Amino acid sequence: MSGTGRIMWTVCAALLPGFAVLSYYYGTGYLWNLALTWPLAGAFDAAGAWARRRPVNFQDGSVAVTAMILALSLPPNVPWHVIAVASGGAILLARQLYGGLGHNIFNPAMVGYAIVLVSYPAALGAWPPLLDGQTGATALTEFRYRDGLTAAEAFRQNPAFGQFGGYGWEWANLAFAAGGLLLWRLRLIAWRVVAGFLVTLCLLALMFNDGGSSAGAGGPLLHLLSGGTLLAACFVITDPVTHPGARPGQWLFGALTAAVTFIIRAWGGYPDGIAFAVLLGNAATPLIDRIFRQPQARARNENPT
Amino acid sequence: MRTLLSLGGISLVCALLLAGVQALTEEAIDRNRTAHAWRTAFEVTGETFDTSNLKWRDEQVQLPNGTRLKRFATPGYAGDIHLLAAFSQSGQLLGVRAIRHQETPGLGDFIDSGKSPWMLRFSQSPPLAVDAITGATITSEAVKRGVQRMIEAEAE
Amino acid sequence: MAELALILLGALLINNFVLAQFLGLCPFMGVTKSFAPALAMSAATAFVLALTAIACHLVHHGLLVPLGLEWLRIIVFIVVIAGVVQFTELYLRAVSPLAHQRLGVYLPLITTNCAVLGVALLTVGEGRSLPGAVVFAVGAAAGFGLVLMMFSAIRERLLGADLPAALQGAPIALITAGIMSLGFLGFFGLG
Amino acid sequence: MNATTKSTFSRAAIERNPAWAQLLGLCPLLAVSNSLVNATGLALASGFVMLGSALTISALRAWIPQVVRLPCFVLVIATFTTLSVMLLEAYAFDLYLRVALFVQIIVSNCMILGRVEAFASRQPPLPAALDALGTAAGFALALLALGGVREALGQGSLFAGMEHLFGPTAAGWRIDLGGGRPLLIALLPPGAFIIAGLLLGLGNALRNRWAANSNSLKAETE
Repeated sequence: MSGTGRIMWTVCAALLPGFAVLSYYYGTGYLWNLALTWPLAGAFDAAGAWARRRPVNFQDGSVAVTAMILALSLPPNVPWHVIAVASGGAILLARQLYGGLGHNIFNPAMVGYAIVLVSYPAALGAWPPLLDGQTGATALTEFRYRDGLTAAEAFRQNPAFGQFGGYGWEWANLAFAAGGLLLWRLRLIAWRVVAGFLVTLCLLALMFNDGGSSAGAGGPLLHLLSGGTLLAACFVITDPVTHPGARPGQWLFGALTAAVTFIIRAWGGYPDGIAFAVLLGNAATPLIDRIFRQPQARARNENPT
Repeated sequence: MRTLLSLGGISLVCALLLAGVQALTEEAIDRNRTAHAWRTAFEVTGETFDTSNLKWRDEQVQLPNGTRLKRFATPGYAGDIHLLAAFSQSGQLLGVRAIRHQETPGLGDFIDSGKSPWMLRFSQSPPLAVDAITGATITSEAVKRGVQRMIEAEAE
Repeated sequence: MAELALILLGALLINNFVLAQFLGLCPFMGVTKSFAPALAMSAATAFVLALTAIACHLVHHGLLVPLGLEWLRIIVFIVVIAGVVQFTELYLRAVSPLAHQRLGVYLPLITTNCAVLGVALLTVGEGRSLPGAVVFAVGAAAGFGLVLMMFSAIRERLLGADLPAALQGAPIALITAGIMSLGFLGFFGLG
Repeated sequence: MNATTKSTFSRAAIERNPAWAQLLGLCPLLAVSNSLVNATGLALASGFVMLGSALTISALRAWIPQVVRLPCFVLVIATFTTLSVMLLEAYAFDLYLRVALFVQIIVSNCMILGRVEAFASRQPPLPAALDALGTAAGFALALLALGGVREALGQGSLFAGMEHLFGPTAAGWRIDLGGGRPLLIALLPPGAFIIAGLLLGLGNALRNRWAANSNSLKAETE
């Protein structure tokens, strides 16, 4: 098995704890997502490679990573046409059109996710309730619109918030963090990207935390442990082709992505801005590389670390 | 000299052309602009009326036939949703429309009366009894609460 | 102050001129094949944008409105823009021949850059104050430059990619611009 | 129609298609192509400005001094742009509201200035008019292709809202494509860029294949 293949399948394995936790809370919904994204993404990839007259390569595992991240980003049990559009956008548009593995400018999973997020906002906002009597919305959405309650009151009144970042979501995010730690121990991800992202997100949440008033944007723990924060931090922005190569560039990239995420979460029109933030960070990466004099050859490197 | 003359000549031709068409279309354009500014008001009251003597004061305006128009902003999911409501002389709510908003594209569309009949329900039932739109609970609740507050303010 | 900050952010990010409002696409596609011209074009456009926004604002409120000639705005603004471009060129030549050499080719192109006319028309149409107009123009120019530089760096990188033959050049550039624009869509509803 | 007039028209409309072959006028093309009615409105307005300016400049070409020709061209184009703005605002106000900014910036559409400078200022009115019509038709073709795809994908319909342009009888022109799951992104800015890029790529692929076929045919016959 090639170097890339070993890395990618390790990444898939590192996603499993998070997958298990989310399935514990939501039942088979995520399994359904995965059962559709995986074959669809594989089929799209094969079709794209065939049309470009390039060899089809399933062993390298990169399509599997994209399919898994996509399945975990979408709400559980999402309708099949949403999954089809998301997989098509991810694999055909963001991956095959750009020349396949290693040449993509944008993270494929996030391109697919952002396309369905703006195309089918209702389906993407429909989360099944975790607890009896709760509406189906994520903690970030609930918190954003708590109608005049202070942060402390909102947490006391609504058990969906859990302890810090959303009932169930706290554990899912911690499980993703565990997977990220594993990848870090194996030296498969650039830790500066993750650190830049998490530190900036915390700092911004602290700076704009007004003690939890009714208009505040929420404290660091809420932002770290809710929504897709740690999934994105450990598995999405660490995609080595789409983040800068030089060390200062990696810090800057992480900080930039976190800043956009926080701006959209605190003041924007979408509940979680991570997908958009990642796309903007990816778009800035070649410029950041230019500024920090990273050699152009990196994109063609076989071993993505 | 010749350069200046021809430049002047061309300018003159253009100016004459423009002035002519301007004179021809001025009236129609004026009429369209006024009608546009009052379009929502005409829609919500179901009639067109002479707008030349009307002035908004404290976000309210009284029409010649006694109907009162009220503007009100309610915090939606993304920024304020600006509403326009019409009340009859006896304080009865005649109808509500959204003037402008920044709700998520696709998700918040239903508050535009041109795209969905949802806003029309407020003239038939009490605002808090109107069903929320699935998937866009926040926007619907914001509008419902906004209408409720306008009715409460009207009752005082 | 907060209002001005909002205008700046709005022009820079939320309604980014190139990616959300579709203005200035000719230079966006035309001069971004490599980084250096993109940088030069950004600088030249930013300078002209700020000057024309002020000039058009003054002409509109000082001349056209009192005379009741608002319907002549398109002609008057395009003349003002051509004048500002000409003035910039003369000034640059006198003050810094080096800068003139670098930016000279791009200056005439700015006259037909619809972003410049767009800024003037939008400022006047939304009835901004003079400080508001200046801040709006600065935000638009910064947003234009930022996007131009990001885009040219991406296009340089795409040269090394194994692209399908039919997509090389303009098609993949448009698709890339689309995905960037998708990212900017996240700012929708801010403020 | 004789051969030269036909070739003047078709060369301007197809071979030198302003939008596809030369990437001119992209701003209004992408901005106003979210539905067929908007696309038609802008195509008509651009065609009006293109034709009016070309005819005027061609008729006045003997009196336009070489040194000030560009300011003169811009003046004429700006005049016709203002005229089209006035006419739209007076007689198609709903459409005007949706495309206002982009009708006003027709004046800085380099497609028009370019054709006027390269062709109309050197030719008598008849060929100038044909070239202008061809250019306008080519631009309209691009606008309608993009507008049709975006409306079909994003709204699941074709020809919706034509009554804003052609009066109440046109309300019945609407075709519903069904499906019921419109892809909203096609109507938003990212969709405009991506679909334009894909259509352009498709055009390139077809042209490449056609060129390859005719080459191999030639090789076989030789």
